[in-house]
Amino acid sequence: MKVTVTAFGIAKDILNKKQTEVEYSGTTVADLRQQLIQEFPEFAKLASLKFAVNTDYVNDDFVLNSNDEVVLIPPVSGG
Amino acid sequence: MKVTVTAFGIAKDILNKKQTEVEYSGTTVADLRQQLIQEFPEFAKLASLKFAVNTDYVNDDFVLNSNDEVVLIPPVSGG
Amino acid sequence: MEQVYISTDRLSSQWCIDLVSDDGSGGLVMFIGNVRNQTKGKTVKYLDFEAYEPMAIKEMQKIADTAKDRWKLHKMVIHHRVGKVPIGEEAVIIACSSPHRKASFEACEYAIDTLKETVPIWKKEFFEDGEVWVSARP
Amino acid sequence: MEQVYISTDRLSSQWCIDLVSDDGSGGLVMFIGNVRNQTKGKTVKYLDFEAYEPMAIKEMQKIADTAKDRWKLHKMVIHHRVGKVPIGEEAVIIACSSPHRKASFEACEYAIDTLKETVPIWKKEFFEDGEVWVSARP
Repeated sequence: MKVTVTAFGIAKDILNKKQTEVEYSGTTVADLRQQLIQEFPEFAKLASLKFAVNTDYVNDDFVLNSNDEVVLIPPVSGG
Repeated sequence: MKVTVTAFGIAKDILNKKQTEVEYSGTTVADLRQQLIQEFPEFAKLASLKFAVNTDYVNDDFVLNSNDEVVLIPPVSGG
Repeated sequence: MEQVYISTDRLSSQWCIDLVSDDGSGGLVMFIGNVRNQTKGKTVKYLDFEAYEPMAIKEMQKIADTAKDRWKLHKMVIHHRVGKVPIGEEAVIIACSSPHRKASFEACEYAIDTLKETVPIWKKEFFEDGEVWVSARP
Repeated sequence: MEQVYISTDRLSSQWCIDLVSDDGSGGLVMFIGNVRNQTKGKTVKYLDFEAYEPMAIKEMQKIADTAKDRWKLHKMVIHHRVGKVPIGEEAVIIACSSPHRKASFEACEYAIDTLKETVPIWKKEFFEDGEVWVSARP
């Protein structure tokens, strides 16, 4: 499975770019998370890392499609 | 004992004037309250009637002096 | 700095914000009590506020001092209008600032709750067919 | 009517007040989150906010809708600044109105608490000697 992920905040700094293609085994958000942490160990050091698909938060068992808009959501700090 | 009382809000309407002299037997606020209710029975129909002396709330057992600034405080409704 | 203030002129929320703002305060909470166009379904034309001013100022100051002390606020202001107030205009504005927003919320609510219990200010509602001193009767 | 709004321009508290005011609302509560000049004793030069805008707008709208429904508010607005924000200026303004002040206080506090948990906006603090994404690390 291959998806394009978009990153904000510190997640963008960890990827060192705004968007990247990730190829990983499996179909769920949990599988994608595992691959990302393997490639970029800094993700494991965040207070949290959530995922949004098509502008909604999704859980780890969410099954991704290759054309989904996948966004990495590190700890938010608005307000 | 004789004191001058000043009235605000509905208390002023009940007295039909801003200030009045009240002569009463006794020395406390409770005694004054009794005299006022006797002369103006409408005071008994208020939700509450407090007294202030020299810009502080006082209890019924407070002993008045004839030169005190005595003010009738019907239920407040600021805000 | 007008921490507590009673005026026949229209109150200014921007002035209240400016009075409590400083660069070290992260959380600012403001309450504005506006004159409503109806009470219990009956149309209100306007309100008229009367204050026993020296005592009202003293009681408002007590509220601000207590709130600042209890919630470790940076600043609090309490401004109250008197005289005739048209529908939609401000009867009271309370604003406070502190590094922590929870403190500001609690202090602001305490201030308006206490003002309505202790500050010697009275309002009369004017209707098409009469007028009434609010809360006077049980 | 801009109920939820994200902007690089300076926010306006008067505009927020105007948006939630109507003649039937007695109690208006507003929260202003200002940029503080220090964090844990360290001097902050300015903040920079980044938003995932389409989702941030959606989450802000959810908060406003939930608050309006749960506390029977007349209106609620949530305005958030993005980009570089100088010390003392507003990062966020939340205002709401209802006939009952207790509802307005609770709803306004719920809104800012929830915004800080769910809305995808990130702030970076800039110091003399570096910069840091707030809350990113445990």
